[in-house]
Amino acid sequence: MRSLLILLPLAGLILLNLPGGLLAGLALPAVAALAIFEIVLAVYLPTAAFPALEQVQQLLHLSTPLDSLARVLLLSIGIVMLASLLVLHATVKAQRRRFNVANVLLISLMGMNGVVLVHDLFSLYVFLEVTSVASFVLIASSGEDTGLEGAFKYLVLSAVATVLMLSGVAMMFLFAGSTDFSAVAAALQNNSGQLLLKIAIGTFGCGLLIKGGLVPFHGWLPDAYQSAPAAISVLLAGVVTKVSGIYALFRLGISVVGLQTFSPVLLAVGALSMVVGALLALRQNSLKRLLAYSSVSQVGYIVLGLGCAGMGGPAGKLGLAAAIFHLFNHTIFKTLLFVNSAALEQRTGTSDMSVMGGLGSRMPITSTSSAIAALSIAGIPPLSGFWSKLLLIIALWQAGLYAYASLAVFVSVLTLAYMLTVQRRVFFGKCREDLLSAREASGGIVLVEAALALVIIGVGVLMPYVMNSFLLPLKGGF
Amino acid sequence: MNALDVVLVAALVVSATMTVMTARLLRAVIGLAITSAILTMIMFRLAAPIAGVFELSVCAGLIPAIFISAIGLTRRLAAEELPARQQERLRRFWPLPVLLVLAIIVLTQWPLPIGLPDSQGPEPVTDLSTLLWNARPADLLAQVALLLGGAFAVVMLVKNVGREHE
Amino acid sequence: MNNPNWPIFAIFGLGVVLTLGVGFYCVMVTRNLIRALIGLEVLTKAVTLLLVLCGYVAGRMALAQTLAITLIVVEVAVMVVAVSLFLGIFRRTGSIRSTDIQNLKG
Amino acid sequence: MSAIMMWAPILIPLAGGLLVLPMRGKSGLREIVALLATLANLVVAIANFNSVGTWTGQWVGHGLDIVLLNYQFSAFILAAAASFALLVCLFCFRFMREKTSANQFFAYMLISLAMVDGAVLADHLVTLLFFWEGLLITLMGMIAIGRPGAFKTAVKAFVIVGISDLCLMFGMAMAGLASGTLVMSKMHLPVTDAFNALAFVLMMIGAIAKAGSMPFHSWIPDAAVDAPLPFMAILPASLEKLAGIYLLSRISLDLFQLTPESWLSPLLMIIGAVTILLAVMMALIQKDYKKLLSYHAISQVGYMVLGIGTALPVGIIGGIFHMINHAMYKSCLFLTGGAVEKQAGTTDLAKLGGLARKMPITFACFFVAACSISGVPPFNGFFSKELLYDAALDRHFIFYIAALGGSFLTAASFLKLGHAAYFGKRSSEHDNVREAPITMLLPMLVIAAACIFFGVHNSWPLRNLIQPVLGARLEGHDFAGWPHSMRLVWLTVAVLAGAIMNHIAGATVYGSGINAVDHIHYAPLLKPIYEQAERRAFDPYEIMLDVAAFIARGAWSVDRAIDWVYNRLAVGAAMLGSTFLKLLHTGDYALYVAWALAGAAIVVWYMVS
Repeated sequence: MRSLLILLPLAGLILLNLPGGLLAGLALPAVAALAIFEIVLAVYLPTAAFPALEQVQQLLHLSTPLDSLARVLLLSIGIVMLASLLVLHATVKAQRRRFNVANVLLISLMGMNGVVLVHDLFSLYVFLEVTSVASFVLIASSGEDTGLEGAFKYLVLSAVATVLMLSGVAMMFLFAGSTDFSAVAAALQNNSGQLLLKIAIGTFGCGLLIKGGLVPFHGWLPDAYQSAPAAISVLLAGVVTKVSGIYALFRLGISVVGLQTFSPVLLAVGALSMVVGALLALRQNSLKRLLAYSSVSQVGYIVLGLGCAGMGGPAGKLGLAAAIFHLFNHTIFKTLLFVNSAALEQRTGTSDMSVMGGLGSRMPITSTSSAIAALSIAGIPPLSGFWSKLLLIIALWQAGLYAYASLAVFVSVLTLAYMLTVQRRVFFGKCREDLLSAREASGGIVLVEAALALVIIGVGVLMPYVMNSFLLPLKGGF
Repeated sequence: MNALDVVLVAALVVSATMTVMTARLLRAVIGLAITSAILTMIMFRLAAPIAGVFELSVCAGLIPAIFISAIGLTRRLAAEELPARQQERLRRFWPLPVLLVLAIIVLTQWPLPIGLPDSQGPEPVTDLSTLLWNARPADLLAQVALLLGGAFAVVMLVKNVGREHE
Repeated sequence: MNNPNWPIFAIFGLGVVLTLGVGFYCVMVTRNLIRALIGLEVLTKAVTLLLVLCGYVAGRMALAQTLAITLIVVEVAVMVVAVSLFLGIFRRTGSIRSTDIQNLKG
Repeated sequence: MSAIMMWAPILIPLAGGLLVLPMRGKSGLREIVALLATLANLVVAIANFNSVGTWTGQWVGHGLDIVLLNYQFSAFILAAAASFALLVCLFCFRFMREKTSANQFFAYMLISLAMVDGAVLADHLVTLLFFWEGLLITLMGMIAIGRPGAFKTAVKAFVIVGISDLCLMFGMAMAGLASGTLVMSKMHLPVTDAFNALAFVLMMIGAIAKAGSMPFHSWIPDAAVDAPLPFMAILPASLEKLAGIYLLSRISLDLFQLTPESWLSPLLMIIGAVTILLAVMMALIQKDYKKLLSYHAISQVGYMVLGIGTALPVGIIGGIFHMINHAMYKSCLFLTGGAVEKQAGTTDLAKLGGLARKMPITFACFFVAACSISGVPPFNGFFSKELLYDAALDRHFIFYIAALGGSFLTAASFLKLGHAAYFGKRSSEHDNVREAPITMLLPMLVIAAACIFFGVHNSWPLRNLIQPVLGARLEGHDFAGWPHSMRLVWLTVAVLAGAIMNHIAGATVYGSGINAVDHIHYAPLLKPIYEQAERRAFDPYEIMLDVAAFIARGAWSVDRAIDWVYNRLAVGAAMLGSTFLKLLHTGDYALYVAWALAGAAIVVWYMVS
């Protein structure tokens, strides 16, 4: 069944581009259908539905059972892809570009699904590359100077990341004779003191840190997020960097290397990202750039949780659960914030906050959902972000990492500060005269905003259920 | 240590250095092709003939062709810039050979305590086509997607520029 | 270091390290976008060599060749996208200098 | 006790709040729903009054459970909160009708009530924190819907209360670490060692900041001007005082064992005394009805903190008694302010005057409440203050002097307020002012009557509500009835008489009520000598008042300095860091590659070594 997640996008891609353009009109519905299929699969995950499909399963050698982490990611991919599509539908009117972007979205979808599903280091690299290539094209798809600039910077940094990762893969391959997760994990166990393997873990990890945009590997991220078209920045910030950087880091730590080997690195990098990202977000004029730095900061929290998980013990388990929970929450609220920014861009033609103001009464749903997301990201109860941060801080505290726990609390104050600045500059105050006629964004965007805001509230309120049914089962997962 | 190996490695490093340091872009691209050709020889030496053939045809043939066409499209600018930038390039690149020599000295005089694994027994599957087609199908699908992605990049970024607002 | 393949690993490993150095130096220092892409290509060469070398030393040549071929295909696709981006930048800004694509900052 | 009854005080207002949130029209349905919700809440609170029970919910594990505890103390606070919410709701029935954001106001008010109920019922630190932080949101929301520009004040309140809540969170974590449990009623930590003492101080900051004590007060006067008036009556005047002082009592009595010997006791008393004096100094010079009241809302907290800080039974009883009394008279005062604002259209004392004739019932309520807050026998404030004087004198006479001085200035400022608003010359534009409508009068009358009842018949609240809180620590005392020390009563009466004389003198000199304390406000430091000579008769008095004015100015600058620390210093440091980091991001990808490689080098070096 899972193989379909890789096969169907590719099949769709080929069908859409049949000579004559017979099915070209179905591009957007096709991507939407695949995204919904993915959400359903992530939630229900049927086992052995059809024997015929099981043979397809064999074909791609995806036999390892799917853990909760992968399911959380599949769910996130589906949700964000759907959101991005609706924004695309609302913001891009030219038929040709819409069709092209939808095709590249399919490639991106396939790449991300592959990253989540494979259990082979080299395949992981190949699918990361698929995702990245799709991202480069998508970022530049507007044809604007800034889009090209952002995409080029992303490409250079991503190529450097590729080199680092592949060097790591090659050296692990040297010892394991294979690139399969389990074989590499066994080789790492048996040759624990080897210099080359230590270097390999370091370079592979650093490659993923570049892809995930952690400080000091983050240079490309704000430029790419800021310059991407509205629908694409939703996708990039929502899942692409999380899947290609953070999820792969989780996978590397949980399934291959063992988190304890590099947990101090993760803690340091996570804390640095948290602080630097939040500080940089304080003084930005571009809403999208601010949100990008906020992503750096929040991803820092996730990596901090992962580092805490490497400390082992019950605190480590709680830290891992908190990190995964925050990963999901951040996906939702950062997607929502970027959709808000898309709504504002649709009505004001810019994402520069210095020309906005007083839009709260004119765009009630956008402003309300934005406030909910902002409060959630700042960790205000009872919204979803509060719980994941609370669990994270508790885990850090239990693990004896008092300094990191205090830092996490301190950064949440900074987060609150810059998020309130956004609310004030965009939605309150005096409205500029040329924006007096601004109205609420179009239907698709409003729908996404409302739905995601409900998810934030729902996850926050139903926290115990989410915790027990989705996150804690992970304990058995590693 | 085999003399041929030393020559091959030296040729690789020297040609790579020339590639990045040469003044004209076209020569740099040709240098890249030569580097690829040397890499192909190394691959033959390391008993990887099929990968070597790929390297030769794709990296010494296709990729330089792509670069050359790109340079052709921007030639006017490239030619204009040349004299003005030459001085600057020299200033930027002269440390590279020095650094390389230093690196060679350091790495040969103080070798890292690198250990290699013991022999791991015979390879389970030695047939290349079986490996490529049956053992790693996911990689193949990904390659298809990647090439399609490249095609869309050309369509969207090169072919369609200026026709957006039709 | 008692592995019979050690001399081969040492000499080609040195080649990999040096080529990586050349590539990284080029990417960081040059101001010409095409030359930066050439630097990335040099880096890929080094990595391809490392992959083949590791396969050779581990006695896994078939798998190593498979991986190397895949790597080459990926390389082509990435380079096509990179050159497309480069051409886009050239058309929009009329420049091939990296100093002219520093509008996003701060 | 059933789970339903346990949860009802939280869920009923919460449901009501969510229900009224979308009701935007002027149909009155919203007001009726809000009234019904508060009424139902009061009924539940009374039904729960004598029952004791706990409710534990299995939650995420790792020691994080939901634990609620309904016992004598929490039931008392719940009933009080429910009564005030009902009365303020009734008041708002007409007051908020025409306001555009009335739906939000009612919703926030009801949700605040739910959060306070939850915080009071919570017996687990994390549960407590949940409701405590929830209160922060509604606080911000309620201020933000005030007049245009109120958002800034809302943010200020949010930042100040948020920072103190962070302290609370740290304190909770430390207390949990020290005691090995997060269940409040199972903690009995001594405060002898430094770790526990620090935990106490941190949690205390959270509690007194919610109550509005200095130095966490500076948003309250701003909010008084910006927020809708009933907000002041419901949150800073009653609900937050109830919650804050409740938590302070819980911390001092249950979680930690505060003893008079500990250094924390003088610390609390000093905070209390300083708050009393500085805030009342500020109150004295205000020229706005609401702002004057708001500084008193801060000043009176000082008495409660002082009382609990004595760690003596009489002080704690006095503090809690003062808390409930203050909630009554201060909400009554704010409601009279609301009635005046609604009927006369302004709260600027310079424009008001002579309203006693036009609004006799409002004035009567004001009179009762003002007498209460000034500590005039036999109103309720008198009795709680006498208990506090008793406790303060027992510890050190300096605290007694501070408390008594506070009373003097309180009385002086209320004489000024009453004179300026209700007597003196009425401006012509207020000739048509009429008495407030019955829905606004009724709450005031009820509270005023309660002020008298709690004073005259103080044995009922003391014996039934407050003294049981202490349990065994009461050591058989009974503080009901007339104060046992007549000497202290006479001193109080003397001070009040002094305040009246001061007012008469001031009003005679300056010719109007509003300027009656100008000799304190504008006391000259270097006036021409003959002016001094003209007032020679008052000389010794003037000197004293000069000092008072000096302190008043000092209080003003301390107030601004605290403000400056919040607004400038912390923000400035962050902004500097931000600017520096921004300069590093030049937009050059080569630089970013260099960072990444440097980072990778460090990581690899770490992995290898």
